[in-house]
Amino acid sequence: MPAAWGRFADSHLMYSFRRDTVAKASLGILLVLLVSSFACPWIAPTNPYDPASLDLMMAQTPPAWMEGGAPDQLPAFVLGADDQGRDLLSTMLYGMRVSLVIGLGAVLVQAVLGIAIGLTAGYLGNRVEILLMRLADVQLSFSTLLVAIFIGAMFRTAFGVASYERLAVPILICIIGLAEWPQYARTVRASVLAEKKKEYVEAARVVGLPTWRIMLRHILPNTLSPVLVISTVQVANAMMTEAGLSFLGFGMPVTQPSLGSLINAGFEYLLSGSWWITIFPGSLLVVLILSINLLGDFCRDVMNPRLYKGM
Amino acid sequence: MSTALVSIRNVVKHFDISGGLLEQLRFSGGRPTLKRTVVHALNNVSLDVRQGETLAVVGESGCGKSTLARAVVCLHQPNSGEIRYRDQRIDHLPPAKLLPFRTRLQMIFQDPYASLNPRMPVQRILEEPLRFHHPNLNAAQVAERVAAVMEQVGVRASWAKQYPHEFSGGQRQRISIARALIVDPECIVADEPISALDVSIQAQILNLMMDLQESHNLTYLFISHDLNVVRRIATRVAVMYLGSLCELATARQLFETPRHPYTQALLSAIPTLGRGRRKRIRLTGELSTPINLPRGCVFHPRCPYAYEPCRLEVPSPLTQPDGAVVACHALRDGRI
Amino acid sequence: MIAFLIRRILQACIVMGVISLIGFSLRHTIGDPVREMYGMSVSAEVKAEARERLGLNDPIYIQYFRFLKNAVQGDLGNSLFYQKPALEVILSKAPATLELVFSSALLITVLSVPCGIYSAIHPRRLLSRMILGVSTVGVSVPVFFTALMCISLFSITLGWLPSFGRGELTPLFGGAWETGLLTWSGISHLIMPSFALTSIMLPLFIRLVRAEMMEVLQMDYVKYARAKGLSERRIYWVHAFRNTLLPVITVGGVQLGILIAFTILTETVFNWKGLGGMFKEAVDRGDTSLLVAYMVVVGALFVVVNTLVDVIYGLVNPMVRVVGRK
Amino acid sequence: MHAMTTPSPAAPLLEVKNLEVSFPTKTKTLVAVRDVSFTLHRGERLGLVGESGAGKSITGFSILKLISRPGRISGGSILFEGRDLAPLSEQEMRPLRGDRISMIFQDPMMTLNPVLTIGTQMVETLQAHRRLSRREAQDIAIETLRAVRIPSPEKRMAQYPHQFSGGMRQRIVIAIALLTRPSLIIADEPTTALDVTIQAEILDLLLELAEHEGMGLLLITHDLAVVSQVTDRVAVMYAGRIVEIGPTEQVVHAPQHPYTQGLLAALPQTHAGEPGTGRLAQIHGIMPSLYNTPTGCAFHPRCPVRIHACSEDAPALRPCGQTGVLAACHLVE
Amino acid sequence: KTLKLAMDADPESLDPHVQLSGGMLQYSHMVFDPLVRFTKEGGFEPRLAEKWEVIDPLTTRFYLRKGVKFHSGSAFTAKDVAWTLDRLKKSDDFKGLFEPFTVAVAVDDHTVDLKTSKPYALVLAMATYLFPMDSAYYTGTDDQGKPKDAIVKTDHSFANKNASGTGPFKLIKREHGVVLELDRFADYWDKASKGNVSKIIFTPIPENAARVAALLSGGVDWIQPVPPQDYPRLEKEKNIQLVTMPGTRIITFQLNQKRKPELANPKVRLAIDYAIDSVTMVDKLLKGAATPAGQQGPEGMAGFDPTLTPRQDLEKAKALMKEAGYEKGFEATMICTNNRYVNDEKICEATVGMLAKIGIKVALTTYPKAQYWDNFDAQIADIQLIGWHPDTEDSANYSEYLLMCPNKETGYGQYNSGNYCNKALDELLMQAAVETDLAKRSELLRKVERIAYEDGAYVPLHWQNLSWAAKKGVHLEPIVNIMDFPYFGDLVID
Ligand SMILES: Nc1ncnc2c1ncn2[C@@H]1O[C@H](COP(=O)(O)OP(=O)(O)OP(=O)(O)O)[C@@H](O)[C@H]1O
Ligand SMILES: Nc1ncnc2c1ncn2[C@@H]1O[C@H](COP(=O)(O)OP(=O)(O)OP(=O)(O)O)[C@@H](O)[C@H]1O
Ligand SMILES: [Mg+2]
Ligand SMILES: [Mg+2]
Repeated sequence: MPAAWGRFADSHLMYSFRRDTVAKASLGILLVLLVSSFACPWIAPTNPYDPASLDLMMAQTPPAWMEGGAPDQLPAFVLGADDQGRDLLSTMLYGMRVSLVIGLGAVLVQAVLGIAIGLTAGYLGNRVEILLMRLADVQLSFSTLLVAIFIGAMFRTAFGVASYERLAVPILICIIGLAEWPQYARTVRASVLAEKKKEYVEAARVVGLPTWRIMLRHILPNTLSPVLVISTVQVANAMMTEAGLSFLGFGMPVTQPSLGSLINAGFEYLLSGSWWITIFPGSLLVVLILSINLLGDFCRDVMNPRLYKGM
Repeated sequence: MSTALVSIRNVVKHFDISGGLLEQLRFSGGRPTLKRTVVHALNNVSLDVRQGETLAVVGESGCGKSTLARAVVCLHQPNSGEIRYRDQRIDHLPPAKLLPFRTRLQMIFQDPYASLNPRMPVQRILEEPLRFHHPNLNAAQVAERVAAVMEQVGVRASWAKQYPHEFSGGQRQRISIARALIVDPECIVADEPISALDVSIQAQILNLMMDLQESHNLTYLFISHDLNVVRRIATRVAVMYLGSLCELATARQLFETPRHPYTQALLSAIPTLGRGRRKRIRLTGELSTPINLPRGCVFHPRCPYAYEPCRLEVPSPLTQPDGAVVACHALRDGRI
Repeated sequence: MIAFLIRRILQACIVMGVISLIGFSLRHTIGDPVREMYGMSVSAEVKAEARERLGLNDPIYIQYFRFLKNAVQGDLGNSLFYQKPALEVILSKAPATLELVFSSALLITVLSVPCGIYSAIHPRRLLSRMILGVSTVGVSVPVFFTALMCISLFSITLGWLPSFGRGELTPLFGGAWETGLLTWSGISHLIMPSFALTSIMLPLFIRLVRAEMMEVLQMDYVKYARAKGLSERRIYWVHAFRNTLLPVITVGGVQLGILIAFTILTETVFNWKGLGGMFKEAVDRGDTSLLVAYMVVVGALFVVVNTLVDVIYGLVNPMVRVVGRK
Repeated sequence: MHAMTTPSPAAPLLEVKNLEVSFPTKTKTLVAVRDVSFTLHRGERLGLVGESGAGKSITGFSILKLISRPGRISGGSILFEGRDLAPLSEQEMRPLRGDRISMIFQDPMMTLNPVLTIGTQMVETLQAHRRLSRREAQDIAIETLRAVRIPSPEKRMAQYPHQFSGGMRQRIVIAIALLTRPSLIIADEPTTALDVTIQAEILDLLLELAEHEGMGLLLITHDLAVVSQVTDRVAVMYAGRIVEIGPTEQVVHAPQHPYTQGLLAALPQTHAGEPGTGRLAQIHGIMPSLYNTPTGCAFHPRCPVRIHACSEDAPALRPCGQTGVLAACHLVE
Repeated sequence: KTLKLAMDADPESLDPHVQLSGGMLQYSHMVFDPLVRFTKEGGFEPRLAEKWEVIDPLTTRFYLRKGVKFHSGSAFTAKDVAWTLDRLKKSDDFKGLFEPFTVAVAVDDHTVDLKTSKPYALVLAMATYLFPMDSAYYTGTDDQGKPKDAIVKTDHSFANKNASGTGPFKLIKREHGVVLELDRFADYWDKASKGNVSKIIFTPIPENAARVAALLSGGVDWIQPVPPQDYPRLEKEKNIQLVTMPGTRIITFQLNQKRKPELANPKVRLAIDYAIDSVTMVDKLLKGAATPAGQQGPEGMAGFDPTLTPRQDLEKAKALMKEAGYEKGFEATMICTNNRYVNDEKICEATVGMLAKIGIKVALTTYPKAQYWDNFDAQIADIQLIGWHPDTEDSANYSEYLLMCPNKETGYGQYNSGNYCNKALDELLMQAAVETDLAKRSELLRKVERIAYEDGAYVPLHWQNLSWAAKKGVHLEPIVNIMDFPYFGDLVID
């Protein structure tokens, strides 16, 4: 392991990373955000997902330093409260956790599906390939939102109301995962097609290795770097999609707002002066996505500038 | 020929590159037709590789050398014809039945940069075939064997943890050879193993291959386009043109008295050191592609001796009195 | 060429068939149109009767075959709310969306090509870094956020641009196409929506153009062009750019389809009366026939766009010449 | 153009002096070409041979100042028709490129722009250097195509590179090089990507045209046999330096430097006698990477006859007797 | 003067009988005229009927205005009224409302008798829904050979595309969902009206923020409804006037006693009512854009009981829970719409919080309205949100749909997903239905409200306010009313 680490530390990626301030800064910010979001039960002043903690009387309390703020209750309400009287800071932290879990989870689902399909299509070729790639085309021509609406409605019916709240996160993960796998499938297929031509694959076949083993052990590891690169973008996309779904009323349950739904909920207050309800979570989401995107751009620039989704 | 290790009999290999049904759709004269685009990579090739020899296959780019090599190691299934290994037909065997032959027939590839999996350290690259074919070996035995083979090909055993990109082209080619050797094969198909290397390295690899042939009693099917190399290493030489066999003879016969017009042209074109060159045979006429094969003899559009039968009829390989096999109408009819 | 088109049409049919099948089998999950068609206090029987009349009670496959039969005759069903054929509704809304999408596509092209090329030629300059940085920020802000911020700034605070609708329209082709592109009012209405829509795709394209351009600039033929003593202008714009275009076109085709999908959010915020807004409305009302028709039409549009892309690709790339992209 | 000195007939066409090309990279500066000097006279054909990575192409490109970033000419001078090109700017180089000096690249598949017709690619070259109408330029192009034996050139002008075979493409590249009647052609491995039969044709053509037009030819290749057939003089490069330079005949038949000797010995055709017998003579080891060239003579770790001095200081090119050959080896007298 | 108008939706059709909805009625008041209409105060104002009298318990006679012209040019007569009633009784949406009516008899050209099958208290109220249509114009077949008077919801029909009424505005252009353009009708009979709007351009803008932005940026002159969260902003704006008015739409939760045994216990239901603080909710979530409710009908409606005030007492709620034996609380499910009522989702969210305080853990799911009602009918959750606006503008209507024992045959209790069933309450309502003495009737309805209140039959939350906002200079105030049918014919713009 140390050897592998050493190799990694010596790699081109790490070298470029050390010289790139933007990448370092984004990674730093991202790490801070990640840690604070996953540590939210310990660091957040309140638990906003506990309905009993809602206090409507505190609704729309401005940030502590503003007139009308609640400096006496610090650390709660530092950044004010949302329309339901939840401490905004805590809600943002919890919301960011939900957003991140959805983003990462959805990407995992996408990646697994997309890689499996892309790998099969690319390696087996012929009919299988045509079929699978047509499927991806069809899927691409729907928008994610459309797919999400369909699947979301189906899930809700299938699981009933009682468990929906509990299952909302996994369901959204599935929805976004199912809606965006073609990006992966296409990318993986493209690199499988490139790898397949290389002679080490033929060498493996000459050894007599079975197809699945060649696919998984030889080709797959060599297609992972593009997967890694698009994954960053896809995480950001998945979080945006979740925000978009919330905007249309298909997102997380209101009692467990994600960053996206928090923004949407606050939007209506933007014109009325309670700007903090949307601007704080909005900025947090932008910063989060931006840092992921910047890291993704960095990886892409270093590893393979020609990787673009859908290629 | 009882000594034949690998017999290639009337092998035909076509690649259909026309794609899906929809892509084949054409309109001719207003009616929809399905048109297939077929690459005729091998047309009726017959060869025997004899035990212990080095059979070289030469020819220009795209003439089907690699396809032949791949057909022999069952990477391609021929459209017709058969491949036999020690008189056992292997070309249509299912993968499981083929396994025993995989250890006897191995292959070395052209591109030293693409033929090693960049994500595996040398150790794993070499272990994998061994463990796969001999699952009952224990770790120590495997390690020992790997070390031994690395030694044989001249790669330091201490480099086993390195990844391929840390090696030079020549060293990678050695590792490639080691991977083929590790299952202890009888016959190695080498597809242009040295054409990507520098002259000084070429010599090293060629020498290594010759050494190994002696020590392991290997048989080589050696694919190359470099006639100078072939002249050095080959026992017998087969010359191919556009998927067809033109001439098959011992190296000496071939280089001293080339009989097929194409062989003659090829030999005259080899650059030699120094000004004094033999007279070049100028080939004229359009190059054909394996997609639109000319009728009759595939070489006739460029052949200086072409006459009527060449345009109509595919020449069949005829064994000459001295054992060489030549497929040429003009030669058969005594015109050359 | 004919064969190519027929191939594409067949392909479109398959795609649309699959889409309609999926849409159809899922449509009951979207909602019940009858609910929205009647007042709350209308009795349950009346509604049940209406469902029966509309054939909503038949098994899905019967409904689907009915749909297919009609679809073959060019009838994608009636929009329950617009009280006319769904196709007609879509055709009447399509110009708005197409104008929006194409003006965004134009904007994307006009902006991404010079930006991408500039940052490819001078990767280290400050301006290139700024272009990339700003575009990454752009893609990190949700569309609806961008859109509302724009409205709040340019319409409400500054009062420069109108916040909703398409403005004054001029009928073209005997009224079949109402365009907003011919009047200042129409164009001023178009500015913000197309900007919002552009903001999501532009960064991708800038990076795409840049990466491809950088790749092409490494190619031998660019070096060769230099060796021939050609001017920089000719090298960049004729030799490098033409080759950059190929992958950009390929990706662009797919992305254009995605752009159509993104109109849902943009049109909603700007009350732009096009397909996206219509889609959202149809979802709200459970207008299932319209939804299925929408999906079929968008699927067809996707195929059409891709076909066009292939044709253009063929024009740019002599090696293809309409045999299909690989 | 105004700055062009009238070429005095005595001055050599090209005189490269102590050329050094370096690539500043992340950790350190890589010197790809070091202290390279040679001259090329009008109508003379000079070969530049060596292994992959020896710096042949870099030397060739630096004459046109076409070294890709971050590489740059970090020393020495390149006198072309008496004028030093090294300090010239891009702007000043452009009139020379493709006009006075033409270049032929290695891979004809990659050199021609796939999306432009060959007509366009020829006409643009002419128009970049001559005030010509399209028509006139086309006529010249067609003539030149005919000269390189492309059948029915009028029709071919409208075709795209992929519609030609490899050999034809290389002829077109040669035709483009000849369009402006340059006084120097740099051919970087013009035949490596081609089949032997085609290679022979292309070499014949190149030789014939160069002789006919009286142009200087710098032929870069790794194939000694090719060099020996085409060139008057040859320079052998190893790890960024010229280790031996002299009349081809001499170098091929009586190599002075141990590297040249080893290289020649390693050629399969050298002992043309008995086929299928015996091992080839081989040079052990590989050429060092330019990141860590050994001290002293770069060849010394592989050299069979090295002496102590070899690892200490780098030998300069020294004449070997009256043969006209210069070799950089401590052992050469 | 031109009025640029934006609402959340445009009328579903141009045929006033196609659908019974607020939008359609608003439209009807622009292009058509009713026989009588409500005044701001809740009284009746003559329109096409100049006066009326009750001839016998089953007959009311209307004397029609003379010299009234339809937009098509034909004269308005009693025949049109009879024809319209006939048509109403064929309309799926209206036939329920007009059930009590049997026929309209044209006595002469300008006199018409409306007959009911039993004595009916709401004849005049129903007359506000009677917008006489141009019988001549709508008779015959159109160019597709279809009868012009057909009422078609989902397909082409003449009446869906064309309109001829007697109203102040004449249809110029309509693009469904995009724009509706109306011009002042030159021959409008009401010369007394000060209305000076010569043209209305009506754009539907469904998105709240977009609608407000359109007003703020000057793109439109009038918007309705106004989202409560933007009240402060609009009030601050000097050039804009905001008018709100208590509405008649009650928002309630129904507690399903069949699904959830705990909810069958009146103590639990009352505890829930006590726990939900609708006053704070209205204050914070709706910015006061609603009136907290303790009963179904708002003040001004028959049966209003001022003593039934909203209940809020957390301690009491806890005590009740304890009494009922649920000190530890229980789990329950809840569904809500998320785009049907003003801030519906937020209200439910807040409710979840409030119920958590008495130990009831609520799992909340929200649906867009298109998917909601099926789930509502299927009673998939224990607590379900419903808002109700009586089409008859009469308070008995609330109970008939929301509180009476569900009965498939009669259709009573159609939206009673709480399955509250109280025979006594049903009995009172049946009596009220045939009681024509308004005072007595009001007393009966008051009793109904009290029973429901004491039983905790449902949880009343609030009546949604109606809201309109317009530019200064548009005299908004005089023409708006609690039914939300602004009388644009009378609108004056400076
Ligand atoms: N998998 C394949 N699909 C389609 N065509 C193929 C395939 N493999 C080879 N071909 C075609 O078959 C012909 C023979 O190819 P092959 O690789 O055998 O030639 P070769 O003699 O090895 O050439 P080279 O010297 O360039 O390696 C070529 O025209 C090639 O394009
Ligand atoms: N852009 C570059 N950046 C860094 N190093 C470079 C670059 N281009 C060339 N080099 C280095 O310069 C050295 C000489 O390269 P050059 O291309 O001249 O070799 P060559 O002799 O032409 O080899 P070949 O026969 O492979 O073409 C190589 O070792 C290479 O690593
Ligand atoms: Mg090959
Ligand atoms: Mg080179």
